[in-house]
Amino acid sequence: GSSDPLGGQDTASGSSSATGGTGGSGDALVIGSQQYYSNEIIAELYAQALEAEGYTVERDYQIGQREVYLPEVESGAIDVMPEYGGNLLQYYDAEATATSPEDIQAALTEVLPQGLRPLEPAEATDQDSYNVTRAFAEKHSLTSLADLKNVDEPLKVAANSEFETRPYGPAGLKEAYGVDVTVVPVEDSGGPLTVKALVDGDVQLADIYSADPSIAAEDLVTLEDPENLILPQNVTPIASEAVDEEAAAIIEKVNAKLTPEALIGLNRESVEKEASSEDIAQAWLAGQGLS
Amino acid sequence: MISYRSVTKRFADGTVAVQDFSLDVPRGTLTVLAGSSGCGKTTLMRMVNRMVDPSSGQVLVDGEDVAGRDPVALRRRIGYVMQNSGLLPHRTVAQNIATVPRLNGVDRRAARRRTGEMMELVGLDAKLADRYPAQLSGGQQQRVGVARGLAADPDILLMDEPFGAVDPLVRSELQRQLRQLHGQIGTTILFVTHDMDEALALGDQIVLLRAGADIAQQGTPREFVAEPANDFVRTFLGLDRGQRTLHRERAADGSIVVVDAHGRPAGVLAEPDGRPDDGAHPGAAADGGPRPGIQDAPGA
Amino acid sequence: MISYRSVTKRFADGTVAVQDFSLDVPRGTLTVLAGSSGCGKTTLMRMVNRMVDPSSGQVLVDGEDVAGRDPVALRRRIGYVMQNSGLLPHRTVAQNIATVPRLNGVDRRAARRRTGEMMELVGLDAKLADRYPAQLSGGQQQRVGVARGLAADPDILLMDEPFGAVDPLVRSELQRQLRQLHGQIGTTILFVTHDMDEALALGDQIVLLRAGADIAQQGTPREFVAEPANDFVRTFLGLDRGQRTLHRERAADGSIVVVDAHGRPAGVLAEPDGRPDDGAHPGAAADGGPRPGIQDAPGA
Amino acid sequence: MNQLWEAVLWCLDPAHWTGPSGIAARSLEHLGYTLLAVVIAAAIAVPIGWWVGHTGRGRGAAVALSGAARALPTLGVLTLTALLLGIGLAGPMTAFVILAVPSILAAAYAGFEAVDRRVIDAARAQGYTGAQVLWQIEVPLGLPVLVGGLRSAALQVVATATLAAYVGAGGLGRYLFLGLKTQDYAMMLGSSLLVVVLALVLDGVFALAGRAAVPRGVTVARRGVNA
Amino acid sequence: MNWVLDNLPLIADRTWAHLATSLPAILAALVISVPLGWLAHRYRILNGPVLTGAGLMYAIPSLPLFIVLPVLIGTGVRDVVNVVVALTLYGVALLVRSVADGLDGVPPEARGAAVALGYPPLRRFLTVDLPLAGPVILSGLRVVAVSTVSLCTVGAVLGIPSLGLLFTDGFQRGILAEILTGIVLTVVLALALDRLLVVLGRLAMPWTRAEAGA
Ligand SMILES: Nc1ncnc2c1ncn2[C@@H]1O[C@H](COP(=O)(O)OP(=O)(O)OP(=O)(O)O)[C@@H](O)[C@H]1O
Ligand SMILES: Nc1ncnc2c1ncn2[C@@H]1O[C@H](COP(=O)(O)OP(=O)(O)OP(=O)(O)O)[C@@H](O)[C@H]1O
Ligand SMILES: [Mg+2]
Ligand SMILES: [Mg+2]
Repeated sequence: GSSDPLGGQDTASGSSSATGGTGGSGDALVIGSQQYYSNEIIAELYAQALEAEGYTVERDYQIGQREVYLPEVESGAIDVMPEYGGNLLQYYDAEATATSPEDIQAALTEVLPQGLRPLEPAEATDQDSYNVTRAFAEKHSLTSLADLKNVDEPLKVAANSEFETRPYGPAGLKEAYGVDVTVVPVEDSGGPLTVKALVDGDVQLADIYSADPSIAAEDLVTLEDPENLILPQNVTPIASEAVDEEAAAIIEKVNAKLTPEALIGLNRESVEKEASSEDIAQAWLAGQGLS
Repeated sequence: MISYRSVTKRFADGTVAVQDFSLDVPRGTLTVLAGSSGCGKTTLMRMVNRMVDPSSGQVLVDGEDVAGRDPVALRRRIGYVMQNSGLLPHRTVAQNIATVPRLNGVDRRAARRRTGEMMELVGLDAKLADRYPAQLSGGQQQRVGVARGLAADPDILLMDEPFGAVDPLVRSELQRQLRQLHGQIGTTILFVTHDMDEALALGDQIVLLRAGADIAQQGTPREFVAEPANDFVRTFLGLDRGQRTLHRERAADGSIVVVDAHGRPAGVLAEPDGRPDDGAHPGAAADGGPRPGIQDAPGA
Repeated sequence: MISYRSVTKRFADGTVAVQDFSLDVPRGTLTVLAGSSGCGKTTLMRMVNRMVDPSSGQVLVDGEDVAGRDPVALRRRIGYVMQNSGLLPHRTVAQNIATVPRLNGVDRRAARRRTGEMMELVGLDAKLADRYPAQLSGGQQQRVGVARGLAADPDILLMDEPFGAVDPLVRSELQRQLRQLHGQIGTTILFVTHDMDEALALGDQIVLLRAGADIAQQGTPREFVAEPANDFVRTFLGLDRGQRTLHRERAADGSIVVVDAHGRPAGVLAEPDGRPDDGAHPGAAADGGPRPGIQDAPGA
Repeated sequence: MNQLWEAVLWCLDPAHWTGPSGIAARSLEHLGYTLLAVVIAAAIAVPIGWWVGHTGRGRGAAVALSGAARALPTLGVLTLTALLLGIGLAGPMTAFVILAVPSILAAAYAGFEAVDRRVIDAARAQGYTGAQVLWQIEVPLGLPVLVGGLRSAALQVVATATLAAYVGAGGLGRYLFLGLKTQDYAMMLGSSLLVVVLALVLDGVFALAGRAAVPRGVTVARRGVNA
Repeated sequence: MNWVLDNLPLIADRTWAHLATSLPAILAALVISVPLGWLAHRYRILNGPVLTGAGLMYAIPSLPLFIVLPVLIGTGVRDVVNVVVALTLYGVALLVRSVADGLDGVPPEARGAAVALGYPPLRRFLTVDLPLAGPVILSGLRVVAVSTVSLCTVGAVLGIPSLGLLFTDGFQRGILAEILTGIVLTVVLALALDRLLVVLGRLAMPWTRAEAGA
């Protein structure tokens, strides 16, 4: 809205290019990414795929928050931005009721501002998920969020502070499953600190993005969500009018190959092998025959 | 010629530093303002170059009221030498001396030449030109201060306890040099001190002040010693404690030692030709002898 | 009794401040170490209370080498007075004076009594007891410094240019008092100054030093004036510039003014009975007159 | 400015003040973190600073140490310690202590260095032992400067203590991050205002302490009272 | 250390961005502090407000400042100008006091001498007062330089490029080497700048060496 202090301003994109670029030619496509390594990898996939087809691409990665980059996308300073369906929809329409990927995609087409369109989403998702340690799951025989109401000890969940206010946060959990939890805010978006808090036993539950390789690495159990409390977050690029049909097709071709397992694999390259997004993208695209 | 006409200075906090003060400082003389701490000496001196403006009364330089003159221009025509030399610590000796000529727009070359002359005049080794003040001894710093005060060839030189902070040996050397210099250049000098010995040694005219710049006595050094006007002057001279009332005593070698009332020796009595006095010619060379510098001083 | 036996002090940076210095300071005397800045006076003085330890040689107090004594205990037996008084700014006058007795474990009551005695001895108004040093004049601060130095009734009092920073008027008053005090208490005093006038006024014995604490002359004040040992001593006394070679001149009022070679008046010549000299009785009261303080000083 | 007004309203809303996560509790937590950090930093820095000031040794090392500590980016230290130590107060407290040490260290030795050497020299000559010089002269006379150092350390920490919430601890930073992440700008700005108010209060307290720390003899000297 | 070797271009980029943000802030802080410090020094009534105000500025948490500033000065959130302005404010907060202290500490004799010699006021300020306050201002500037370089990293939370991005990225990915690299480079940068200032100070104020040696 217009009272949003972060919105409505033109942003000089002077702060661009983490891994090179073509130096701001008029027809270059500007690809942005969130300040999230996994998002940057996806952006890099699009960038390299486009470059392989002869497009000139400028990279503008590691942008803090939706409130910061979406206005830039709206203003045309950024042409392609990898997004996540559910959260993006809620950003534009807090009252949205869609829960399935298809409904979300349809709703997005409606709510996105003039000049922006969502491209075909990938199968890969990266959404909030409630996780417990294997030991804790076995002790209380947990497989689903519904099982939590049988746990007699107080439950603490490590998550970003905004989790407190999200529909799938404590209030939603209470409503859908009748479970009480308190939030321990850890501001690393389900990163290593959150995982560490869970593994160390400081908390019993942790909100971790589903594509995070640490779920597998730490042998965590992701609790199922039979009530569809959590919105699916399929990787959904949004594109400006500068993105022609040919370019869109290139991006969608990448998306078509981006399965949940593929995304986790990419993330693992980044976290475990500490590889740069550039190298990860290059290797993966080559493996998929996309470069 | 400097003239004070009924000058009063009341500071913002109410202190009356100077009350109804009048004085003429004749051109070319060395006039000493003496008096103990806080009696208003510095205040009086600073009225001449408008560092302080009088609350009432006038200060005239060559008959013209300084109140009507631009302070900055006025100050560049008046040399000022202060205690601890007041040298600019971030400028070399040469730069310090050349300050006023440079401010007056004299070019670097000419200023440098003038600096050399000034250093020679005050007896400073030319090698010191590129040192910073902190690299000089106290006496050298004072010399630089004097050189700086004289560099723009001022008509008036104000000296505010210029030798207060140096070694007594160096101090008396500086005093000797100042007398000599004054004889050479003939600038009007107004000199402030709280040391009566210094006042007696230097002044053509001494003005002894009490608090509020009240004149206790004004006259030549000789008049001060011979005819102190009142008890205050006597005390200030040390006469009442017998310090300047002297007695003759014969020393082991036969010479006559002059001692004060405490038995503290003041010197050896000599005949005018410089030989030690054998005590046989009392009253010789009496009545107001020659001015210093004119007589060939024995042993000098 | 303090004895220096071939003492040398070489500082860490290589400066040799004192070279092979030997001296006896007899018990109960006031011995003055004089000499210009940097000649080693302070270094010598600080060897007595082990603030400085000699590089070689010995310093004996009452025949015992101080090197063998605990410095803290030693210092509490030796008074020390320095320029700018060195008072503790956060302690009152009374607390400052009581410092050493309190350190020695004297109880509060007794220390307070001692403080009162000391303040009286040095001529300080008892009302000042609860002031802080910053609330005193420079002269008063120096008196507190002396009182503090004497409070523990030390055998030895070290005074390092104690009057260097005060007004000349106050200074001569403090000098007078010190002589008087010394007559009263008989403590051995080692006094440092670079002012020869002060040395002549105070010392039973004067030791004039050149750089490296090389003794230029050692003797009584009278011996210094009458028989300066060499040119250095003459220069230091101002004799070579005629400052202490005096001439008689008759002033306007008929009295005899004694002037130095520059015509600077040194005082008025008087007969021993204090009347101004009419010039008729040369040589009267010659040969080593009475010690100060014994004779009734005229005007004192 | 509208935003600021809403932030003020947020702060003044009594509903926000109560409860275990109310403003009152969070402010106390925040204050607690700040004081704890300053106390720990003082426990490290004051003895070192006093030792440096008293002996005159190791000054170069102390200067270098505080320079390096000042250069350490708090965010970096925080993320590093968090990864090593996990959630809770240990990580942020390490960062805050590192933040507070330089000011306190510098003030501790500068306070001693500001003491007139002649006073100390005179005291030694009277027979003060090293310890007596330290406790009876250097410590009381150096105290005002030290309090000044504690004051600026506390101000720096109180502002930075918001970062404790980044790794799961409490304090006013909770509101800051929650407001930031949920676009509740009234909450975010409001909590910042509260931090500034807390800083003002601390500043005032330290100013008073600083005044009380000046020995009377020095106060009268400053006022220029004369006999 | 593999991470470092594999990411040298990235590190160079971040370092460069870091300098490009902090250097202008340090410079701006100096330029702004001199007149403000002069005001605080010259007018006693302004002394309290200016210095207390500056002190309190330092108590504003940096993160909200980075976010609020764009609203106040009308720039985009990701505009480097925001961070430069915010860092400048913090720099001024520290430096104003140094400037005021430095000017207060100019020996009155030197100032009096300059007046007596007939210096016009502005020239006196520029060629006497300011250079003599130089050593104190320099020591303040060194603190400002070091803490600005250190503080600059906070902008990373908003995605403004600096070495701080190595912290946020390393934190998310759990790469200790990346965080350590960021810390070490920040410290090295800060201390190098500090050294540079010392050397520049020595060149600009040759008399300070003379005083130290005397
Ligand atoms: N700017 C001022 N404001 C208020 N009072 C002042 C000011 N300057 C001087 N005074 C006071 O005026 C009186 C005379 O001061 P002045 O400096 O002229 O004395 P002085 O004779 O030069 O003393 P000294 O020998 O100590 O230099 C003193 O009482 C002093 O405190
Ligand atoms: N701690 C020290 N380290 C190195 N040199 C020193 C030290 N103390 C004194 N000196 C040097 O030793 C010499 C004698 O110093 P001392 O202080 O004894 O002289 P002084 O006669 O007391 O001089 P002043 O009259 O200036 O007080 C000087 O050259 C001085 O610089
Ligand atoms: Mg004066
Ligand atoms: Mg000495």
